[in-house]
Amino acid sequence: MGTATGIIRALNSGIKHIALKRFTLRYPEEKLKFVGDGYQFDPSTGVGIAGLKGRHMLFHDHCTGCQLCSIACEGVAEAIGMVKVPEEWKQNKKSIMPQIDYGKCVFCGLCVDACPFYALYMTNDYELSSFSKEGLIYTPAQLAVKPEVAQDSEIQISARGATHG
Amino acid sequence: MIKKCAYLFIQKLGFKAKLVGELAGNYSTVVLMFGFAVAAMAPALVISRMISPRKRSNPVKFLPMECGQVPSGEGRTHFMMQYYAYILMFVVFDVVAIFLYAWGSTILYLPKEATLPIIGFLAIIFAAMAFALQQSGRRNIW
Amino acid sequence: MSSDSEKEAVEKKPEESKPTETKPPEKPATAKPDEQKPAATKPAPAKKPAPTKEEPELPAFEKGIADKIIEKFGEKTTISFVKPDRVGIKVGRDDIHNVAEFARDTLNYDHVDSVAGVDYPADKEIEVVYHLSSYTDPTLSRQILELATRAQREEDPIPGNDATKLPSLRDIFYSVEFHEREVFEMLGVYFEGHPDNRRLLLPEDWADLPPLRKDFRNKGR
Amino acid sequence: MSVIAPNFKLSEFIKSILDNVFWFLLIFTLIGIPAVMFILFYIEMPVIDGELLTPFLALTWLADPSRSIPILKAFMATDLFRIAAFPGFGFAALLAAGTIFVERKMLAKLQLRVGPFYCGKVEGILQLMGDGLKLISKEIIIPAKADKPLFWAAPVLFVATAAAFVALIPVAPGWVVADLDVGLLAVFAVIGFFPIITILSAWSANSKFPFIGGIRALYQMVSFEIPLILSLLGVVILTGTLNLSEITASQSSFPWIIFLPIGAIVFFITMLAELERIPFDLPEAESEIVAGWLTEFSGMMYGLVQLGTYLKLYSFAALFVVLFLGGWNGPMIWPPFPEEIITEGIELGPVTAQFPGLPVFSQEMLNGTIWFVLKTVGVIFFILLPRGVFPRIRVDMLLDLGWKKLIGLAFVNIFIALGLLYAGILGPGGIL
Amino acid sequence: MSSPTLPPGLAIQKADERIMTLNVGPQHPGSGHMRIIVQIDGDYIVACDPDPGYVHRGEEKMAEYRNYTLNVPHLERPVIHDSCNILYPYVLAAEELLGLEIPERAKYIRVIASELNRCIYTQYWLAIYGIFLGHSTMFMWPAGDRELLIDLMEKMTGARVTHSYFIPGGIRNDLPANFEDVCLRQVNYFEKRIKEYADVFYNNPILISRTEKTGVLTRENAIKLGTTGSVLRASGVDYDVRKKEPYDVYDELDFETNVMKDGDSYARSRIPWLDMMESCRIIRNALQKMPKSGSVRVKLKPNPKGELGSVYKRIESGRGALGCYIVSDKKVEPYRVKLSVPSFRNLIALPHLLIGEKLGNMPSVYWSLNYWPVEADR
Repeated sequence: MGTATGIIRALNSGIKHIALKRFTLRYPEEKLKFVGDGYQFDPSTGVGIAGLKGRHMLFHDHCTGCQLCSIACEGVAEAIGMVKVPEEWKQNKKSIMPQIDYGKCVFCGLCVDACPFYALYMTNDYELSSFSKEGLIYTPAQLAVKPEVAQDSEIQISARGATHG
Repeated sequence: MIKKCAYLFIQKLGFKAKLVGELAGNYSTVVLMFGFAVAAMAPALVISRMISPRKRSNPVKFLPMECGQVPSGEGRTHFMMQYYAYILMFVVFDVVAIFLYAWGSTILYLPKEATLPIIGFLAIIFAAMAFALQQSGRRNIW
Repeated sequence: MSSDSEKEAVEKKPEESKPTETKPPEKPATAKPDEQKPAATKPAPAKKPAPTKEEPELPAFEKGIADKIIEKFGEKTTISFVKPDRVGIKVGRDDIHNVAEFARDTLNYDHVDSVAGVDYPADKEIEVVYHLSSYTDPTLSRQILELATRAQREEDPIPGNDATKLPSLRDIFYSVEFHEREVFEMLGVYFEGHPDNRRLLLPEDWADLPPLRKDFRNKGR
Repeated sequence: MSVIAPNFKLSEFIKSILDNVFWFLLIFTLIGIPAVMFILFYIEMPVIDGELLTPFLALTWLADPSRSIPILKAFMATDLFRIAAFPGFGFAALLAAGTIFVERKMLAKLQLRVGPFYCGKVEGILQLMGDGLKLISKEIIIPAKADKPLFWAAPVLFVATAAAFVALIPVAPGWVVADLDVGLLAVFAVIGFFPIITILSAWSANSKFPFIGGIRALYQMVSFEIPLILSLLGVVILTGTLNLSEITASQSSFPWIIFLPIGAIVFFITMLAELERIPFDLPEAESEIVAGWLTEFSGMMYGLVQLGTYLKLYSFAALFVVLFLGGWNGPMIWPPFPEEIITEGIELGPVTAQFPGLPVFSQEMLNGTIWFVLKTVGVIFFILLPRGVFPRIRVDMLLDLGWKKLIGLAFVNIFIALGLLYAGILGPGGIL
Repeated sequence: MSSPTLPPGLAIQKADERIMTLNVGPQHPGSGHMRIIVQIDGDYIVACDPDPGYVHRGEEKMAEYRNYTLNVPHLERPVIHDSCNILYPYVLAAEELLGLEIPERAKYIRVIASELNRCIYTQYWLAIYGIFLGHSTMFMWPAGDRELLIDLMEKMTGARVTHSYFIPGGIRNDLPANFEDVCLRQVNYFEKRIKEYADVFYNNPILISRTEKTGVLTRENAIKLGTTGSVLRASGVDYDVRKKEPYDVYDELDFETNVMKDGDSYARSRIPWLDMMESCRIIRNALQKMPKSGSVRVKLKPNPKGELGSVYKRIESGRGALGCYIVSDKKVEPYRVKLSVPSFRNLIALPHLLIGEKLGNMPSVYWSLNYWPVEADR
């Protein structure tokens, strides 16, 4: 009898779930909303600010070409290389800035931690796929562009189950 | 002659076969259904064979599945599961089960006393089955 | 391993432990220019905890464990450190079997957490560290006993067929079986008495040096 | 780009399709049409609506749609229509396709997923077609040492056997492909073929995992065939016939499941096992023996086996309906036809369309079909549901269940039927 | 096969010809990234030889070339579903070697992240356990409900699986605003969801009859083989590092360890499920006791050098006690990093459990060991 009860309970539980809400994020149409503008690091306090570790953003007017991000990355992914930039910046005498290869980057954010001048951020943009390996290499000019992201879906919990809205 | 044969053939295919008995005609429809499915499904394989790519360059592709390893040993081997006894039991009791149908389908026309031998027969079956099940439980002898 | 110093002295005055373990003259000069890691100075001896804190404040329970081992085996073993919940013992390769048996039977350590091999090219030795722990004895549940022993190291190793050998502890602690196989393939230490000294993680056709030796170089590093 | 994987070029794919279409059309027009004309010329054509059907007339329906109606009517009266379309293959394949879709969506709902969604705009309704296209355009790989004729034949035979099973199912009064006097025994005969095909294909693949899967299929058959047969004996005892149509007709007042619930439960469980559905899908247990006896099938061969499986699922569900749920019996819900539709046709804009099927399809038949389909879909739902809530069982548990529990229950069912008969509740002289 | 003199079928088979060798894995739905060579006699397994190493990446060797901070992103790779926990002992050991004392708030956040990660890992494990038993719903439900916690981890750390969150000196970033409320809401719902697994899975009579009394590991054997985690606790040994040797703030939190006596597959699969409920309790408790503000990371000077010596630290991960042994030689890089991973320690039990079992029990017994092949290979 215990067996029969168990089987009936299992069937009952299965049928009950047919009425629950679907818990699927239909990705290209819905995008999950993240906290803040992305992972940032405050060198003065030594603590990061929570956010998604997506693709980087480089502030050219802060970057001094000190290569600390590149050195940090050398131990992790070797994704950051320093390249010459055409512009002249007074804080950046050598005119070199990081160029990031997202084919290698592991999005750990240690380069952001390493930057002492608040020049390298991470943004909420994670759609970086490309048809060629070259397309994954982001030059300093590309990194300076703030990405447009439309992410608004959030987990909503109600009596009829959780859903992505 | 040719005309006659073709006529018969088409009659078989399409129209009620008048030349064959009604009963055989009924059975023939089962066979026809079988043949129809074969005739309808074989083209699926043929079309698939025609439009799908065929690359025969890599012989490894045609090895039997062995989870990414090079196959070791034959696929067709002497392989015996420890439940062999059940197969022997099946051979016997399947016939018995069908035999019961001969009794069951005519029970409405039989006198009630005719059931008693069957009950006795079932009792013998139960005894035999219990013995066989007990033997089949002895996995080490199989 | 002939360490003649007093166990007590070693513990309390860690600077003395230096000469006991490895050959003192070699150490300063070991750093070859091409070696990325210079000769391991002292693997296990933890001078820091003892001297910085007050000396008499060695954790009593752990010290008791260490004392028991020293009492039994005397000069054959050395205490490399005593820290809260951790005791480090150094044993020669001939005595490791007996010490492990003692640890199991008398001290109630019943399994091995991990077996780590450490390569010391400057000492021409490979250290194998057994981390013993106990499930059955509630007083030992926090404790880890590190049994360290050293095997001779060969420059051109032929794993299994050279002098880099140690007695296996599998007959004492069954749980070292896979760990010792790993140490064998990663460092080339052959465990005598181990029933199954085969490759475990590396590919079957691995023909290079054992990869965790210091002279095996990662590409580009 | 990978070196090994060939580059897929859409243009080449389309070209290969167009090539085949071209050759088909060429051969058909040069050989096929003359051959048809030739055959039609030598054949004595039947008389339809008082008019002799000549080859010319038979082909004029291409030009004149109104002429096609008598031909269609004639066609619908033939066995070929029954085999290919209505109670036979087409109907069953349609229901099977619907089953696949319902299974995927229902399982997705149960598992809080979405299921097929994008193909066909409306909740992925065309997903099955997409899958079919994918399967048909995939390469068929046959293991090098396989027994090729058997290996090729297995999927086709599987579908054909399932189709033969479909042929035995009465859908509506008089609408059955093969109305056999020993229909139930024929069903057992056909069911017995499936494990043989499984074992043959498993043996022919010359690979270990299919082999084990085939052996397991054999054991599954061995342990569940006898309870399956015995569980239906109760119905036979009470009706006194083996003809499925007569069994259905005997349930006009009440279905047998009311009197023989134990038999129905045993038959349902054995049905799941014969279908290799989830609690009993040992021959295809993917976590143990990769995909069981399907491991070496690829492309359309796999697709055919799946089609056969779902045809089989429909047939078993229909058999359950026929034996225990009263088949086509049910209150009349189909609206009666106005006389003029049958006699005069319907005015649809400028033309008068005479509904071709109506003289063939009667109201009873359509009503019966509706009830039959509704009940079958209900049973199919309960066949699909265990897949969501039960794990797979083991071979020894399976044998235990089949040989010790289900056979015992089947005998209990027989004795219940005997008791009902001899107590005079049912049978001649009873309330029946 | 038959000898030529005898007609086929009458050839006398040698006894060992009954035995078939099956390579289960690495490309098998019922193995992870490893191969289990099993020999079966009919339905029974007579020999079993696990062959891990297909995803061996030399993490220990790689760790010798990077400094204590830069080791973080790649040391978490072996178990990306449990990446906080596999970093935990490394970070604890590195902090002891570097002489760091981390802030109180960071300890609590570490505990929360670690427990969330344990649930994420266990859900993944449970999903695969479900599919190994042919229970597709039990694959989809945990995989979906896991999303609730992954969402929390994403808010917390900025990454879905490879968090790189713990670092010598504390944690990378503070919690986002109103994280506590969201966390409490989702964890409560998560706990409600996992309790619903009982009807369909854990109390399902078919599952119970299938996994009970299979692959029994006795208490003596569990101790002798040095197993750990849920395998050990399912065999009746009450040993949880969180209780026995509390690290960070586990000694201040209120929770219990789950122990079962049977030592069979069912007990081994039930323990992680019960552990998840305890994890939810720990998370709620930690959220309550956590200091509401304060620093979460001590500033580290660039390229810190470790003290001379060695440290062995262990924690309780989703699979069992996870130890990290670091030898330092006063350099920027550690001299030797050894991860003592629970999967590797539990693997030794696999042949002991499988021999004599039926082939149909292989996936359930194998996966009930809470084994993660990538972690064992490192």
